[in-house]
Amino acid sequence: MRKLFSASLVLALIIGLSVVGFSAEDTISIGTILPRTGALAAWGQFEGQATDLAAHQVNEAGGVLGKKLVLVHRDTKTNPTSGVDAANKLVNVNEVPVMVGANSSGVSLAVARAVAVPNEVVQIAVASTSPKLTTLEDNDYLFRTCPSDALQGIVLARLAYNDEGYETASTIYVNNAYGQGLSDNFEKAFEERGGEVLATVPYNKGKASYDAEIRKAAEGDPEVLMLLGYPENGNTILRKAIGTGAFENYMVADGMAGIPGVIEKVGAQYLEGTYGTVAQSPETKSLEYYKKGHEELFGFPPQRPAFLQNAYDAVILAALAMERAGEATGPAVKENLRAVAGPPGEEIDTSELERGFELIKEGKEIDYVGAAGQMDFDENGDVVSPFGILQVKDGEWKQIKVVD
Amino acid sequence: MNVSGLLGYFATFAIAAGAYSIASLGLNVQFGYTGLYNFGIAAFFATGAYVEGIITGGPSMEHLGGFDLPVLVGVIAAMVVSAILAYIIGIPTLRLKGEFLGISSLGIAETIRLIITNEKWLAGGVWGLGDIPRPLGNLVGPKTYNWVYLGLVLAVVGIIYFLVQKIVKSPWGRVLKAIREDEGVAAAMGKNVYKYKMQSLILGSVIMAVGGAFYAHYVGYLSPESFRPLMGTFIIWAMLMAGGKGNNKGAILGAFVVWGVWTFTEFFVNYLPSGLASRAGYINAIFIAILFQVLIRIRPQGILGGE
Amino acid sequence: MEVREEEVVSIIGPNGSGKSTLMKTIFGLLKPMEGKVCWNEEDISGLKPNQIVRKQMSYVPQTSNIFQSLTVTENLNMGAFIREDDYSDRIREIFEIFPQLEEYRNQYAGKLSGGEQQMVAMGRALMLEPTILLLDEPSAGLAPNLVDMILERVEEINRTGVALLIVEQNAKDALEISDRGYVLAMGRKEYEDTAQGLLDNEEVGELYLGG
Amino acid sequence: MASSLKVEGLTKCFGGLVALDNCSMAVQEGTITGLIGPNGAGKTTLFNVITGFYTPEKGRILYNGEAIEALPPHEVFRKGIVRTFQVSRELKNMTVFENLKLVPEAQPGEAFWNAWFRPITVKDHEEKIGRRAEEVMDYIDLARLKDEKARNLSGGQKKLLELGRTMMADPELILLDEPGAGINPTLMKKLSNYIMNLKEEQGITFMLIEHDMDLVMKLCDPIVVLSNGKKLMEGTAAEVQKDEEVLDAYLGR
Amino acid sequence: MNFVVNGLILGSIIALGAIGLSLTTAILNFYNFAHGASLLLGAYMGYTVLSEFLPRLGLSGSTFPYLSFGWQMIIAILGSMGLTAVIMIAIDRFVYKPLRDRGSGPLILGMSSLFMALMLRNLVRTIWGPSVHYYSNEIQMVQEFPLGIRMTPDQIFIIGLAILLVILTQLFLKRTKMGQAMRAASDNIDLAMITGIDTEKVVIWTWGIGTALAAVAGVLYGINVQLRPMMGWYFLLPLFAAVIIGGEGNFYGALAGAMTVGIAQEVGTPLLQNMFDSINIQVSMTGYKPAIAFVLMVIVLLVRSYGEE
Repeated sequence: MRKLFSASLVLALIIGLSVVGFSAEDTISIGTILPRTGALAAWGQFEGQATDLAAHQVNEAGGVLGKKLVLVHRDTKTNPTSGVDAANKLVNVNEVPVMVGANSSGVSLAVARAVAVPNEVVQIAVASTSPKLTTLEDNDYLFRTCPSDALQGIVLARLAYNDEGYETASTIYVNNAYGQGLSDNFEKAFEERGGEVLATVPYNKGKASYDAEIRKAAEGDPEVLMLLGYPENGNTILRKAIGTGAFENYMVADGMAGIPGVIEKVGAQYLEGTYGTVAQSPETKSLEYYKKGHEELFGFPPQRPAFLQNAYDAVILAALAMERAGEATGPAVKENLRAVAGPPGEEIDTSELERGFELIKEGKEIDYVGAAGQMDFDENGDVVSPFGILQVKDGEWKQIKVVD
Repeated sequence: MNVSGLLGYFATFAIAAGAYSIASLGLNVQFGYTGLYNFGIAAFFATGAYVEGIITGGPSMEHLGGFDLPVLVGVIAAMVVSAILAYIIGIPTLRLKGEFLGISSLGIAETIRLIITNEKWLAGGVWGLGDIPRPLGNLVGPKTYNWVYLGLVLAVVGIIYFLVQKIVKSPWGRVLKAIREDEGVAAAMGKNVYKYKMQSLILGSVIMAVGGAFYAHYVGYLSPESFRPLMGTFIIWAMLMAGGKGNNKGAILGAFVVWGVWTFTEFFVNYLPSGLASRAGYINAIFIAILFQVLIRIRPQGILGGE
Repeated sequence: MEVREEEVVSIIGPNGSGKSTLMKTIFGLLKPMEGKVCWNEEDISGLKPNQIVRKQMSYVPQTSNIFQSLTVTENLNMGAFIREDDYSDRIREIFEIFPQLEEYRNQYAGKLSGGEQQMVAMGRALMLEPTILLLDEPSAGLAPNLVDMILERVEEINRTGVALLIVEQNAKDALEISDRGYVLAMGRKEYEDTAQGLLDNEEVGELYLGG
Repeated sequence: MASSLKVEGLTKCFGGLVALDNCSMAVQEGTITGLIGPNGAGKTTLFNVITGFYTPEKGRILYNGEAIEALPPHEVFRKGIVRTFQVSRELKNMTVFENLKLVPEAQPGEAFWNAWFRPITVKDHEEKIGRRAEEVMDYIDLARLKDEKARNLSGGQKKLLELGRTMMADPELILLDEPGAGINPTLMKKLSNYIMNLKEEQGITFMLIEHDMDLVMKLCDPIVVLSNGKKLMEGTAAEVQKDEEVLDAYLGR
Repeated sequence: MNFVVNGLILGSIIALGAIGLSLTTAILNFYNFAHGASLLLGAYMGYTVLSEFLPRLGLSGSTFPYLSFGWQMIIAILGSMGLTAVIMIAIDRFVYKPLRDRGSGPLILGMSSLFMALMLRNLVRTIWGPSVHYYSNEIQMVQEFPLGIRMTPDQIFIIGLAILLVILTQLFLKRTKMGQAMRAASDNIDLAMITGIDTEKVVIWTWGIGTALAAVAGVLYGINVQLRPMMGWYFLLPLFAAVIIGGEGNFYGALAGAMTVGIAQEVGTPLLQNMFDSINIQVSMTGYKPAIAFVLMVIVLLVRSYGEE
């Protein structure tokens, strides 16, 4: 055993020594734990860019506490085991006070319980919309910059029942925390309003066919099919569902709405008029500045309508909180996050970050208005965000309105 | 970066490697000593983790359990459930060619994953199972806690190593080895081959479940995602083959080495060109697969060699 | 030990004396530790079976010597696997030697009786028109009347100009159709004589039963 | 004398080949019954059927009046019937010592829990078995190879190890499949003495397949001749040697 | 009724894979756990031909009447068969053959192939990315046929092509010398060697045909549903179930097994659902479709294991 132990120790040292160059004295590190590979890789890589942009803009505005803000990226592989390990590396090796991520609720919860909370490191989830994050006993170390699914379910129900006048609906949802949560919340809200949900059908990723699911959802001829999933299988289900001709209307949630590939792959002609919801702010100044900055830094506009700016906001909020705390430690950031994120104080958007830092230095309060919304954290560390309603028009996702 | 930070990471690294090395020891009983092919380690690992989570977790309205019972009770329950599972899978396959156990165990792993994904009342389904306590967590502050838990895990690894070592060196283990070498001879020498294979399958699976149970406390939150074939089965095979099948020290060493390689290569993600960086996880898996192919070609006996 | 053109040579000897091993070694299934196998003065030891077949040698092993799940005709086709030319005449010739087989040409070989299977095996081996045919215990496990018939066929084959090397337990019958014979015991050649000479040799009988 | 092993109308086929054809024979208690016959006569098949490796299509096997044809190999062993294999099947990656210690029946240490909960009993028993194994190794001349892996033994040594295993077993009936093949004459002599001694002193019954007729003629009484899956005749060495039918079966006369 | 039709479609795809798996199992004497990866590679090779090679040659855009693709798809299928076969043969030469030559048992080879499957899957992810692809952006409308059958023209094409290939394969195995040699080798490889059959050549042919059929199965699945990196893995159990139910090395067995698995998966879930509903047990069966193949297989194994003693 002793031999084993020392062998492992040597191994650990090798690992450690290989991680050089991240913690020079004049920098402050923030970690990101985003899914670079695995099921949600399609989001993770773009969220990573959004955080890079945020760090870039913070540094242009003079940095945090007079130091350069540096991001350390780690891959969760969309998998809790790897996510926890990645977070452990960040917390122990890179000693970050704040982690931005993860994307999926499963990984976020595991990281919060196993790493962030016990190590007193602030974790700001960017796309974990499960209501479970609200109720987790987290000693207030877990925040998120995206709204809970509980809200989106209501928005979808309101859109379907009140605005479009559908009285019957069925859902097909991806069988994970995201899909099931949305479906449950939609069902509840839709029936409260007087509508009837005929069937709620879960689908598993990557099955040989989805005909059975579609057939089940079509029973009773619902007026609208709610497809609550991700493009990877959702596209296929949409195509199949359209092929059967069993449904007149389709609606999608933020897993698919606004994502360009969806229209391309399913076919614009079939989707014309389809609604989608997406957590989105009204056109804030921050959003414009973020889009502009994205074009400048990477040469192309943001690739997703949702969650990228949430990741972006998370980094900036962390930076502001550190500035206000005067030190880069987890407990200090936790104490100051709400203060910089919400009222009272002067509203600051990302184009005026420099001024924001100055105000903090002067001891004045600020209220950050992010690219993804107001970003006012409640007592659970959640934000309430408005939702954008999108519709496919002329083969493109068009935002038709924003609801609170 | 400083030494204490590195050591801090080392603690968490070693906890994960420790949990995996328990599973690797279990596989060693089945494959290393008896020659049984279990391609469904994830099933037993997941069973252990979930049962532990249900038994020791805080009360919950959303799924079965949250009985808030002591860790030991959870571990024992995990062992019992996985033993039953192993028994069920053993009945149709252990009298037949070895491949059938392999294929069937692969099937049971997928089925277990379907159950924990679909049955919300049982294990939270896709919501996962949260609120798994940290054993001995109230004794020390959070900063030193990892070391305490590491100690606990290593102690368990030690105990299991000792117990397994004891039993494979006993006449019982001798029968297993005889079965591994030549079933016909073992039968001709009066050994009930089916019974011993079943005992070995169950013992190994029970050990895997213990590994799963300690993994559950390590992550604190369980979701079906953790028990995909790569992280639940392949990696453990690679560990045993790297360390040396039929060698319990090898099983443990292999777990640390492979887990080390796995996490170590991840540090390089930041140096990769951004196009490839987003695919690094896949390249990592390819690397594990190639490592395995090279191992069975050039050093089938593993680092330490078998008995 | 040698076999000349167009002759029939039997190898007899008690169980375990190495007869089958010798066959397998000649045909490249086992590697000799020492010594050589020569064919037409060419060293063929170390060649693979499918190379040896090209030297116009054929071999009928003692057990599992037909493809059970193939029809009789397909078995014969397999025998001619390396032939590129049209071998339908040869199939007809084989059916002339083994008329029973023609009846069963589209039957699965595994469904035939033991004697018929043996014929299929020999027919298959003859498809290549070999100059030498190695037969390992062609009569093993067959009823006595079938044994006679099989050995008759062997003689007939020999008349078509094929040299034969037969390993046989059934020593008397085998020697009766042979030109010469060898007696093996404990892996060594003990006697070598003309067939008749061996048949008359008292000691050979003793060798079997240990005196 | 009570009939120890009785085979009645045994039939076993492999595909189109009939290996055993309505074969009946008996082995009397306390004899060394030799089993001879040409290749393919069904001798080894008979062993495999008796020891439970094959299930016969037809027929019964009675051991001390009890039907054993449906028992699996390990239960046949427990009835006191032990066998060796024609081609030695040593446990390659285990030492000679381990190969031998494996054999004895009802070892407390072979029960799953005992290694943990009754280590002293197990240890005592191991020592006992160990001593026995040392004796056997001395006898078969393998003592100096005690800790050698069985794969590294020579062909003859493997054969001896097979024999050694049966000595470890405390059997009533031993089935030896060509014990003499590949063993040098000195050992062969020792082997036959040993078989004689076992028979005389411990009353063990033997059944022996062998091609070395010297050995068979010297040891066996009676000798059973198998041909084409059937018993051809049974008699003493002298009777068998004189029998025309037997000579025919061998030489095809 | 429609469940049966869906089962037939799935069954045809499984059948093409299972025939190949059955052949390799019998001739190479090991269970190739990477056979699902042949489907996967086949599907992606077809995709590459269709969306990379052909457009570059300026050959794209046509569609057959009623179908969602044109003659390019035929080229893609042929290309995919060839490319996949070449890759798998190369893997056999460089990975499995050295193991075989060393005398490794079927279990070691099986394990090696299992890790090969892992590697190929991740290779596909690395090259083509993790997300889903389609051959065509057209959506096929379901047509009504007599007897209440509803299916798309593409699906008729799938069943038709599968039947055609099954017949061609059977003709190949029956009528050609190499086909007979393959059957001979799967019957008795030692005897095949003695007879002068170049068994290495047979092995190469076996890989070629087995994986080419699997490649087509992959493309057909891609036409019917989608292309994704996990598809090979999800087909593994149904493939094994089909081969085990049908008996290894048995052409018609594999066919029957595949149809059984395909139809059981499609018909079984609603059937069980009705059963559970009628006795008021609250279970949603749709999630358990993949488990049905597994359960069938275990039942067959159970029957066999009691036959063994």
